[in-house]
Amino acid sequence: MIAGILSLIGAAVCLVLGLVFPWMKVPIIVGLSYGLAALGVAVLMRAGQVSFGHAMYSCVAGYTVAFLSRAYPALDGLLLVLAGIVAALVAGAIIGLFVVRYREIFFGMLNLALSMVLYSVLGKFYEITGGTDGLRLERPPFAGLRLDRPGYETALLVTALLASLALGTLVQRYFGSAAGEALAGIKTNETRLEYLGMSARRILWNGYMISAGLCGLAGALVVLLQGLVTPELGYWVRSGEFVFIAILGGSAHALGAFIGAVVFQVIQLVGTMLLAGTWKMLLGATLIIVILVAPTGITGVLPIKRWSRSRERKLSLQPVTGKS
Amino acid sequence: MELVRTENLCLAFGGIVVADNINFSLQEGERLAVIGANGAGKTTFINIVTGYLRARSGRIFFSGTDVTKMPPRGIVHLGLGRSFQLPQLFLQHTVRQCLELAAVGRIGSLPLLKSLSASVDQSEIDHTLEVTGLAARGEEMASALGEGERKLLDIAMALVLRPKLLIMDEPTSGVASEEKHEIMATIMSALAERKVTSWFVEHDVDVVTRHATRVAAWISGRIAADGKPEQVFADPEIRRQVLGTH
Amino acid sequence: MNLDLLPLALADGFSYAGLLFLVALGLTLIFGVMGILNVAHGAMYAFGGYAAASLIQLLMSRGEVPSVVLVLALFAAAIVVGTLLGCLLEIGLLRRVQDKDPVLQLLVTFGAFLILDDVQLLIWGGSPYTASEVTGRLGTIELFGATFTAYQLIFIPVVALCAYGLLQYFLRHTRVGRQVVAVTHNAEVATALGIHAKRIRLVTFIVGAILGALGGALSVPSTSLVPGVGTDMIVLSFSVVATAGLGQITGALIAALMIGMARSLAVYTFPEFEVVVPYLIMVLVLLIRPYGLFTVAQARKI
Amino acid sequence: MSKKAPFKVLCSWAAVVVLSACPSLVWAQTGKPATLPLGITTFLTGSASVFGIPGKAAAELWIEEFNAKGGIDGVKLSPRFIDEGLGGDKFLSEYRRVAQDAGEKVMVSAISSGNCNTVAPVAEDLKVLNVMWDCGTEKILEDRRYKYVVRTQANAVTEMVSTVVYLLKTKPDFKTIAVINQDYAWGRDSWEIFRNALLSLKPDTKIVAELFPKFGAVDFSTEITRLQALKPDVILSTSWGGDLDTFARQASQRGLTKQSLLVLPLAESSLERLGTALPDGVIVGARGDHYFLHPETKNDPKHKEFVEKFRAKTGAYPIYPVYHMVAALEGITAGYQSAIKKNNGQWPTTDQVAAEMHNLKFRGLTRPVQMREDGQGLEDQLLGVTKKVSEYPFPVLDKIMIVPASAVTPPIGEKSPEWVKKLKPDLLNNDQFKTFDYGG
Repeated sequence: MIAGILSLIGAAVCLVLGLVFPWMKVPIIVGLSYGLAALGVAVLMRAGQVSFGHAMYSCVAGYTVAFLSRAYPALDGLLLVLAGIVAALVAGAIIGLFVVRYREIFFGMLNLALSMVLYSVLGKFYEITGGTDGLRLERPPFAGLRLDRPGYETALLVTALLASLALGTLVQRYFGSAAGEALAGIKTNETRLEYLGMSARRILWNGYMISAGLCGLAGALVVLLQGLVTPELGYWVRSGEFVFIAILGGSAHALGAFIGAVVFQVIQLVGTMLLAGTWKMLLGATLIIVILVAPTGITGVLPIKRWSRSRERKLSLQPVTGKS
Repeated sequence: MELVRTENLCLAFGGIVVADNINFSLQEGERLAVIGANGAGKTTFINIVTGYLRARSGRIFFSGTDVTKMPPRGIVHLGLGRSFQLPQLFLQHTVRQCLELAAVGRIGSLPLLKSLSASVDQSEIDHTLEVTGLAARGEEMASALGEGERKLLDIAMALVLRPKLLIMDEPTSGVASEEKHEIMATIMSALAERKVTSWFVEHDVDVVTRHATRVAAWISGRIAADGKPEQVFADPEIRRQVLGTH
Repeated sequence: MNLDLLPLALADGFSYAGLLFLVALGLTLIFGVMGILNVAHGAMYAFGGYAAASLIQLLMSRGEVPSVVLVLALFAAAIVVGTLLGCLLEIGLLRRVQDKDPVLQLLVTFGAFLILDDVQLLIWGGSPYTASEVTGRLGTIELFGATFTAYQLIFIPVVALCAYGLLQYFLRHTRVGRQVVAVTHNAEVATALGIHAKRIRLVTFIVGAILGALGGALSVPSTSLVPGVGTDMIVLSFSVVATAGLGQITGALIAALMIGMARSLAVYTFPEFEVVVPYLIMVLVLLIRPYGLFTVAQARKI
Repeated sequence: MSKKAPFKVLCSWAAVVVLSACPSLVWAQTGKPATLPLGITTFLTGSASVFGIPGKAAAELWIEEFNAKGGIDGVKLSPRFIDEGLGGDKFLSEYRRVAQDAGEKVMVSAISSGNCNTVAPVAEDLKVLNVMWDCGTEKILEDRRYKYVVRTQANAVTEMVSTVVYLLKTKPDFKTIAVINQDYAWGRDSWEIFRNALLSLKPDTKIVAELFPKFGAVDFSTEITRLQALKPDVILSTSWGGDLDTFARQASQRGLTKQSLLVLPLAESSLERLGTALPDGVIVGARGDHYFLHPETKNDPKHKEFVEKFRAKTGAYPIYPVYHMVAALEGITAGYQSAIKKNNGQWPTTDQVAAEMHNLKFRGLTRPVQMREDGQGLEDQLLGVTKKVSEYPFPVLDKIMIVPASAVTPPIGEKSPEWVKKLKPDLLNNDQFKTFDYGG
């Protein structure tokens, strides 16, 4: 429950900051989208799998949003977000069928390769995709309202916050659920899963869809925010940043991804102020330190892990009869 | 009735024949002990029967169904449980969570949304913990268990699936000999209580004679002798080759 | 495309493959022995290139320099960079994560890459570096009615093949080489046999790093280095290595040729696909043969 | 939390409505500020830092001197640099951080057409003056009228049409042309304009190949082999930076330059780096009339002094982004000064300055730039052919021609694609095209 309260406080803080300092809205929305994407990556990390190509689902969703909105400028922002998620889910479902047969480095690399295919194709077919400069889209109506920029951004901010809260809770519930436990089982012992009558691939496929959907949502939000989508959204370095955040936050608790995202944004802000062009140095250093010092990430070392464990149990496997 | 039947089962790795045209049958209610030197093909045969390895030729039936091309999970759902020489546990889960997973397995792979709210009969799990003597360790991480307890948890997970047949690969290996009998006793009573047919690989003659109704002795991919313990152990060839005694 | 262009396309693909192979070779060697997929390999490439360019510019500024010296300078730069960065990374970093899960090891090298990438920017800044003098010295060759630089058409492929031959000889016929192979197969056993696994890992990593740096160094005479060269090179050489199968040396050679040829054919037929080709090949191969063209997968023991 | 959610939704939507009601959070202008912050976006990382870093150096150099001389009516400029190399959302976040920081400010953004596309509508919404200082795309100002967004330099149309003019004047009798451009908006759009202009001025030209290797490609061997097989009379490349360097080098190494005439409209920015790699007779452009040996202003003290200071600071001769940066800063300060005059000595509002910027004549280091009501600057174009001389370790420009922007820029309200198709060959007989020989 403490985790829940923490996230609510966090959400409130974001909202206040965004309303008081208008320029903060953009970094906060970007940060939340990173958090959502990293949450997706963290889901797979539960199964011990790390994808270095999940930015491709942000990209799929982003371009879906752009294409739709350019075709039907009157389409509502919320619908566009939904469309983006659906596109990512569909892509995830299809690609998932193939990649769930792979593990560890091969899993990571195949995802990487697929994302690079998408990245290169989007960059190439200029007439359709606008090439590496991507596609611009006009500000769509949002939740039925025609908003000017400040209002529009606030709306996006609120949407991002609510989505993060809701999905964070859902994913946390999933972690605790039967499917989630089985997912974690893939990390430790697939043979046993098989001998318990479960299909590791199917379980991983479910997790893969979830992660794709989350990355899709993240992409859709960013694209609506900047009114522009470019292949960069799917470049492997961005996937790497998702992984970075997920590792930083740890996959012990859904909250981790968002904590990681905050740290990431702070590093970027501080970095660009101190080191100008060479801020990525800080990222690298942080990543290495985290892996050396706390490979399980922030939520892995914080007591929050224990709360969530006890919480998972209550959430998921309620006794039908008798004691727990 | 007949639980397992194999017809002309063959498999070879490279040059080495690990299953040499095996025709084998196991009846409900039997307690089969499999003996044989390491590399004789005991585990390989189990892996083939449980669908982990594909036979090069031959067919396998489990309680009447042809399972020759079935993956392990399919056969498991038909009522075949299995434990391993090296216990296959979820070391990052607690003992109880391991059993909960097994219980989920029995429900079968659920669609995602259902499994979010899938609930498990805890009383069943508590009971299994009791009969396998793990009741006290329920909230421990599986990684914290000793070798003997790991064996028991390994078997307990199989039991939660309520199998008709439980195949145990060396349930007492790596356990101090004084513990062996105690562990075997626990397991066998648990099985007896649920009327589970058992098939276990075992080296210790005492254990075998005490718990088995039938013994199959393996020599280089073949069943060299099969029958009542006293008969099999009477065979000098078996004594020499399998037990290494005269 | 009409067929008389085919030989031209193949010639291009050949020289392109040479460079690609050098880089991939280092990557696959390191993975084979240490089980680490070294993202920082891209930084080796970039540093090797920039160092070579600086060295050659330095030499040129000292008046007339014989071509041999210039060529040797390329190798010297690569060896120095490879050794320095290799030691730094292996001793300073990889040793500490040796027994961590491979993905974490990969991420550590990713972190190292991010740092090195910026260090390179701090040292050499943003404007392009080159050493085209070398190419000029080696002259050109008329082939199928087109002019090629001897450097690209002959020198690079020859170096690549030599590197391959030398490495094979090293692994098969030298003591250290055999030890490397032993460690590859089973580090524990090797250690039990009294092989100093630690040293072997270090040696391997340095050799791999030098190969990566050499790839960069040999690229400067024919191209310009700009920030970010490393980033693209990693994924490209990844696709070669993965297509071949991680740790497959001969495989990498064949995969590099495949990708090189396919790429240049694409430029003649479907230019739009030029960039996509390597990744397409990798995906297709991995879908059909999960562990790459030349790897045999083994089952898990239970 | 599921219980709390509906309540949250309520108050959040309340917030939305409130905020969309009030016009938007522009900062009330309170007289003369202590300093005037300039949000300057430039490439500090990535391949485009070949332009970005000299641009930054130029800004620092110029602002330092300008402040020393007292700034705008006592108000000193304080630059804040933003890395365009961050790309996409990260770049936008940084831009917003500076643009929406408390107090008045002017944004100088951007180099990349992509980033100009991103920031232009944002600046307009935030009512912050944004001066596009180096990006080429003409679409932004043609598609929409901006109150707060201006460009203090020429756009792609001016640049490409003048290149066509120069090509046809120096080599009127060619039959075939091939293009090899970077695969992104600039490479594609500039070719689009060039092709249409060329075909309307010389309809019988045959286009034998259109190659778009990926942006930042490190090897053009295959493309060059193909061009050697095709043997076009003219090869156009609007590439820049590492791509251009590599292509030019490999082309001359492999004798492509002997076979075909190279036309490189952006090569002024590579001349010094390429050194002797570039043979004589290659057509080179400067995206404006920027050249440290500008025939009219090379001896002008202001220009001369700046070139020397810049060399002392960076060790290189200034290239066109340097001139563009100076032009932007001169433009902004000129805009403020004339706005102050109109405002009888009072510090002007952003709106007043923005208005000034739409009708203003100012001079950077070379010929003056005339701003139009649509916010587009009219900047004359300088082209020439390379020539090796003893004074410099790299080729200089000979047979220089300066094309007046007015003759090669679509009038306000005209859309470039149509206008370019309407070009008439008699354009070439325009007597305003001044030519100069090296040393002349």
